[in-house]
Amino acid sequence: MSTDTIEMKKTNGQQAINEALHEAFEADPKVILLGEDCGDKEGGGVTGVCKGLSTKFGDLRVRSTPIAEQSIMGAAIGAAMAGYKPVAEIMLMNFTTVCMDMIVNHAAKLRFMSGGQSQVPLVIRTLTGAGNQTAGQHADCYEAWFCHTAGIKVVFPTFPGDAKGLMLSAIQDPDPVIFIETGMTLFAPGEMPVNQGPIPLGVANVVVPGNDITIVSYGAQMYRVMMAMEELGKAGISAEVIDLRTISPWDRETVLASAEKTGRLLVVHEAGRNFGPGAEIAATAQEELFGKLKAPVGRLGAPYCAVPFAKKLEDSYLVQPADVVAEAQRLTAMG
Amino acid sequence: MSTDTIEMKKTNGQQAINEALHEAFEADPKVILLGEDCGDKEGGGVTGVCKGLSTKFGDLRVRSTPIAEQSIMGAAIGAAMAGYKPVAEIMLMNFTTVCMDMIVNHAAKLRFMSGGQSQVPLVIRTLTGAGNQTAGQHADCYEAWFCHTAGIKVVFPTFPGDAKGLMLSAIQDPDPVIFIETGMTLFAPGEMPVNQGPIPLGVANVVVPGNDITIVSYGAQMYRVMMAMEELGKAGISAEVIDLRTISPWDRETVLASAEKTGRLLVVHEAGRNFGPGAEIAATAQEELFGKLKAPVGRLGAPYCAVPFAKKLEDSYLVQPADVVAEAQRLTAMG
Amino acid sequence: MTETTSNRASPDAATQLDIYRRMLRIERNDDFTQQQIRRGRITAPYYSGRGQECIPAAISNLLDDDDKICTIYRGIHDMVAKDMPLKPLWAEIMGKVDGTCKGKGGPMHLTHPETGVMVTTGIVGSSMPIANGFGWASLLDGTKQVTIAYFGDGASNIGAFHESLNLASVWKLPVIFVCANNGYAEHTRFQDGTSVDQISKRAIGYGMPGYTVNGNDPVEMWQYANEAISRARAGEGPTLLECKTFRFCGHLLGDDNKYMSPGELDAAKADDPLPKYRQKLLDEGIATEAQLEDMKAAIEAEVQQAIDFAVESEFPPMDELRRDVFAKEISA
Amino acid sequence: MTETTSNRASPDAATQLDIYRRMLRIERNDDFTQQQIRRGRITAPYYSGRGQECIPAAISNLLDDDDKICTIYRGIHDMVAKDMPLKPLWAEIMGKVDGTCKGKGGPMHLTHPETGVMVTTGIVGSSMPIANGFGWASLLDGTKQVTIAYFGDGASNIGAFHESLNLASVWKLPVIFVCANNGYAEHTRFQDGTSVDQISKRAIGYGMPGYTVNGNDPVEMWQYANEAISRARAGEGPTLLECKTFRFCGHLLGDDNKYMSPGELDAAKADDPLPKYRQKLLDEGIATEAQLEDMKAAIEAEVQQAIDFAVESEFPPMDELRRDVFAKEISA
Ligand SMILES: Cc1ncc(C[n+]2csc(CCOP(=O)(O)OP(=O)(O)O)c2C)c(N)n1
Ligand SMILES: Cc1ncc(C[n+]2csc(CCOP(=O)(O)OP(=O)(O)O)c2C)c(N)n1
Ligand SMILES: [Mg+2]
Ligand SMILES: [Mg+2]
Repeated sequence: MSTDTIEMKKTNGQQAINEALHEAFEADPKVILLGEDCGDKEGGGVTGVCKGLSTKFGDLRVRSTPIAEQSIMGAAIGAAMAGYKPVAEIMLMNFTTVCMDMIVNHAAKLRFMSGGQSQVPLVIRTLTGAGNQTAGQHADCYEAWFCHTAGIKVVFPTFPGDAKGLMLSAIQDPDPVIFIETGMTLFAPGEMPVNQGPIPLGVANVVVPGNDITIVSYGAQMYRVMMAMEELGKAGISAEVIDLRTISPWDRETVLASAEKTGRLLVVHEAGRNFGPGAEIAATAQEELFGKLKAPVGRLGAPYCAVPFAKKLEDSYLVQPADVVAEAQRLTAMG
Repeated sequence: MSTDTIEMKKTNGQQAINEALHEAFEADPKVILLGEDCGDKEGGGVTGVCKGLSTKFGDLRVRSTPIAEQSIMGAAIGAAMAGYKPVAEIMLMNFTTVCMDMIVNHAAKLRFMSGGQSQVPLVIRTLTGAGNQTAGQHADCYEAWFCHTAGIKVVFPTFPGDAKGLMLSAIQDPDPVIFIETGMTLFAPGEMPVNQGPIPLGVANVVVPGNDITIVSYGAQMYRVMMAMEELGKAGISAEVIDLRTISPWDRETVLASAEKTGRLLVVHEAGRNFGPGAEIAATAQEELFGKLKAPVGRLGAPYCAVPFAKKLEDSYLVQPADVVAEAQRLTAMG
Repeated sequence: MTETTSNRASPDAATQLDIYRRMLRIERNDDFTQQQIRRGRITAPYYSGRGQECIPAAISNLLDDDDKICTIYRGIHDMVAKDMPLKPLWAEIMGKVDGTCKGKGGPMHLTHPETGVMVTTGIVGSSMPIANGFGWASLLDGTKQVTIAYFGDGASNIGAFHESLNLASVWKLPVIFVCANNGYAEHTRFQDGTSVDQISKRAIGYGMPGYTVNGNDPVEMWQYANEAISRARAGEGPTLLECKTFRFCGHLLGDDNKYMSPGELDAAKADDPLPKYRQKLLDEGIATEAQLEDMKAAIEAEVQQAIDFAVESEFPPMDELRRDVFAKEISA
Repeated sequence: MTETTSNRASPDAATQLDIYRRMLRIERNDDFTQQQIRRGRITAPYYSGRGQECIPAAISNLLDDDDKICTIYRGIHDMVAKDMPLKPLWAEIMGKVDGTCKGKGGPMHLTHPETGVMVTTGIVGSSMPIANGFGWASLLDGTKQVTIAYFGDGASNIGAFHESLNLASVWKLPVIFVCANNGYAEHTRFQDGTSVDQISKRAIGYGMPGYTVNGNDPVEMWQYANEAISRARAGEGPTLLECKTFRFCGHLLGDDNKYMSPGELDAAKADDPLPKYRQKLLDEGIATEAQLEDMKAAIEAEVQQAIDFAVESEFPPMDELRRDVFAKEISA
């Protein structure tokens, strides 16, 4: 499929997700939404992703809530079990910590514990990411927690078209999905097909083809990987870049096939390196490609500390393009 | 140090931890304790680990609480910052989900966010583990969540002496520690030195020396590994068994040295395999021992589902001794 | 409740008898459960609702199949009162494939949407936030369905209680919050964990009606439940009912009850609402001895059939671990 | 509060002047902060406490250095009122190594134990559970220290509020729960998220005194705070104070205020408590114009020195990422 046949338009993640929500609401009266400040009277959500929905679809389908995340998640779970398809906003990922019971012990498990009688077709939208000096309690990437929790899918889109397509799929998915947004992925300018449709969950995207090393990333970090491409090229490294898009279940086939082809694999995420998502990918790759890799699987992620406030510390906390280049060089030098 | 010179006594984990608490309370007036039903009037805790403490040290130092885990953790955090050394019980690990904010955004981060002004010398005791048909919300092993969270140590002892020694260290540690108990590790009969003293956090224990494969495990799962030893011996496999004891920070030196020696590594835990603690160990080993291992690092853990109720399903959910034998055989057959 | 209840509608004879039937069904089912536990046929922990029968019996009389309940580990009495069929219930608590959850949920997670048993949770407080979701769905659907959130006195101290009552009130949801105040949370006495003498007073903080009701008096229970359910159906929003009662078998079956005062349990048992209510029905000529004995025999037969059914049922196959994680079976 | 306050002690002239000094210190510091933001020297989000000065000013007059506060993202006014030194405060909000948190915490996590600023949290509701821990420590220590938990009206709807007030009451902790009800939670109006007209009514559900106070009236604020703090010091347990006020700069500096009614903000600003109180002090002869101008000059000099100090201060070195994770520096 070549992109020149597809009509594209300029947009960003915020507009793309907003468009997905409008289309989903239009197409399916069972789609509902709730979260703090999500109604238009309150501005349509802290990032404006919900703009226009309450005006168009009414205050009963689109509800602003008190600051009470357990009650937000509970209302979403109950409504989902009653046949609705709620999109629940937990304003920031750090605030999932006040409603983990609802997410983990209930949303993720009710289908299994009920032997399939209950279903919880629910999307949890949440925002995170460092880079705006919001410090230690507003910027953590805790997707690994949810990947480790059986029964919930984890989606973390990078580019606007993917954000729209994955949101459309997440809403129609019969199971709970946590859908992670960042300032970068919402507001970085981009483009997408005018008629962007659903994109299946669990399928990665080869963003840049290459031969020497496979670099897997997602979300805001993906932008910082892309910023490394020029330097990598200058260093004579042809990197195949894969956007994971869905972190759990992740697309083992695409990642492993690429790593087998290039012989090297580097996983880069904003989440902490220790016990992070990259560990699962590395552990899987060393198992499935034992003896076939030219270098160990590399992992780049945040250091083991809280997100620091001071701008320079925050910059150093994040995996920067230069770190990606250095690690790719180290790995390609290894044989 | 040979064990025959040490006077041993019969005990179990429950008594060992109870002894540690009594000694800590005796030695240090700053040690305090709280949790649901922890006072003697209420039975000294659901597993009896706190027995005798409130009677001996008073109701102000040892407090039963309402069912309100955020308030339990908050009270512990504040008291810790005020110079006390609280031991807070969150009855079951699944209930950490109602107080993750306090644990993750506060206990684990306050030292860092305050630039070292605040310290939170806190022990969170919690219980978990499958095997008693308590089903989907009472038996999860979520230690990986806490390992991924910067600023909190994760201790998961197996044998009584370690339970006592690690509890003594955890209480005196200047940082928050989550200390995980299971029915098996509390009530399986065992023995320990009469004068068991503190055991440093972060140090693994080689329980059985061996040559063909390194098996790393901890907690209740360790018992199921030990039950595999006879079969392994019959199969001609000499396994070196390492009890991790502290899962974060984990003892990389001991594990990697052993794996380098045996050439093979198998990590076994009750926690889910996907994005589980074993992934970090495998990812680290493939990196540090690249080209030196005779087989990929093996990982055994729970399947990707909630803990099932029916006894036979629950048995099959758990990693059984036979699974350990089969995986060790597969790996040793590999070269 | 101190205030007179005379201005509230009273249950007629048929209603009173129906409440008794539900109470008896709970009590007989509980008794048989305890027998099967002694025989080793049930190996899971059991949180008996014995002593608390009146509460769900009176409420369930007022509910239709499509009204919903969200209940807790101590909730089998709520389900039995709601006329959940006993065969899949028993098969479930024995961990069999014909169980309502195919043996995967067990007694703490019994679910039976056809009779409105939507969620059974083992996490204190968690029945309430989810009940609100069903309430929201009723508003969206435009039906008059109500949802009951059952929980204990101890649960009234946890955050989920607060968030749920606040949201239900702000959104005027058709949800009734039913607190079975049995005086204890595990081994902790009510007043040692709760800062208010009557949980119903907390309703003031949510701008909703709240009542403390004698949960062992079927007539009073029915009167207040009727008012609350009528309000909810009329779109007037939620109510908090604190129902005073006692659990006869302690927190968990096998409980040593050492945390109770001497004589406390005996006094409660001496005041057992079931025989008292039976006598009242006889005294008032609402039922005859023979009628009640027939009722009992029928219930016992139903329970016994359910047990036989459950014993016969198979254990679930191993690939159930891969099913119902997601809608689509996951690969091995 | 509707009830007469005449039976409560009143602040004397020195006290009234001290409250004014604290209010002015807050207001001047806020004004300078906004200037520095416009100059691009502070790049972090800023949650101004402008308009809410009276509350912490009156309370802090009654506190000693070793009394403690736990506050929130909108909390700099609470710290400035508590006489936290401005140099480390400014260095922190500029992310400098001489900041009280070495630049690692920033404005949302300012901490200064010497003046009792124990915790600043960005998670709604979380100041309260932790405040209880300091209260417990006071009981263990046998001191008369009190702890103030500051929070907003929106926070009164989250679970942590409920759990904290309940525990504080059951344990009779010397903690005062101070809710700054500024009418909004982010962009959501008080009544759209809160089920009760007065948050103070929730105190009934915790068996503790609760009052709704005019948080823009320094004298009334002081009277109720004095009563609450005295009760706490006397071992009589916690109090809930709901203090009605308004935030002049919206939720976050730069807020478009579109969610407010037209004129709402202007009306609040026209009723600015600071100039009103200033006039009162002059009218009642408590202070002279010259005195107040001197006070202002001194405060401005202090703030300017703090800014200069902060600007001069270095950025923290990279190895700070490895420090303070644990007591022992972690290896690279
Ligand atoms: C969040 C949470 N904390 C603790 C527990 C452990 N627990 C189970 S039941 C119970 C007591 C609940 O008491 P109450 O609400 O009065 O209900 P009752 O058991 O008396 O019916 C506790 C503490 C739990 N299940 N969930
Ligand atoms: C648990 C949690 N949920 C949501 C937020 C996002 N948030 C930050 S401030 C705020 C509004 C709080 O309102 P209020 O308590 O009235 O305090 P105010 O900001 O008015 O001072 C919200 C929703 C948060 N920080 N924490
Ligand atoms: Mg109870
Ligand atoms: Mg507010």
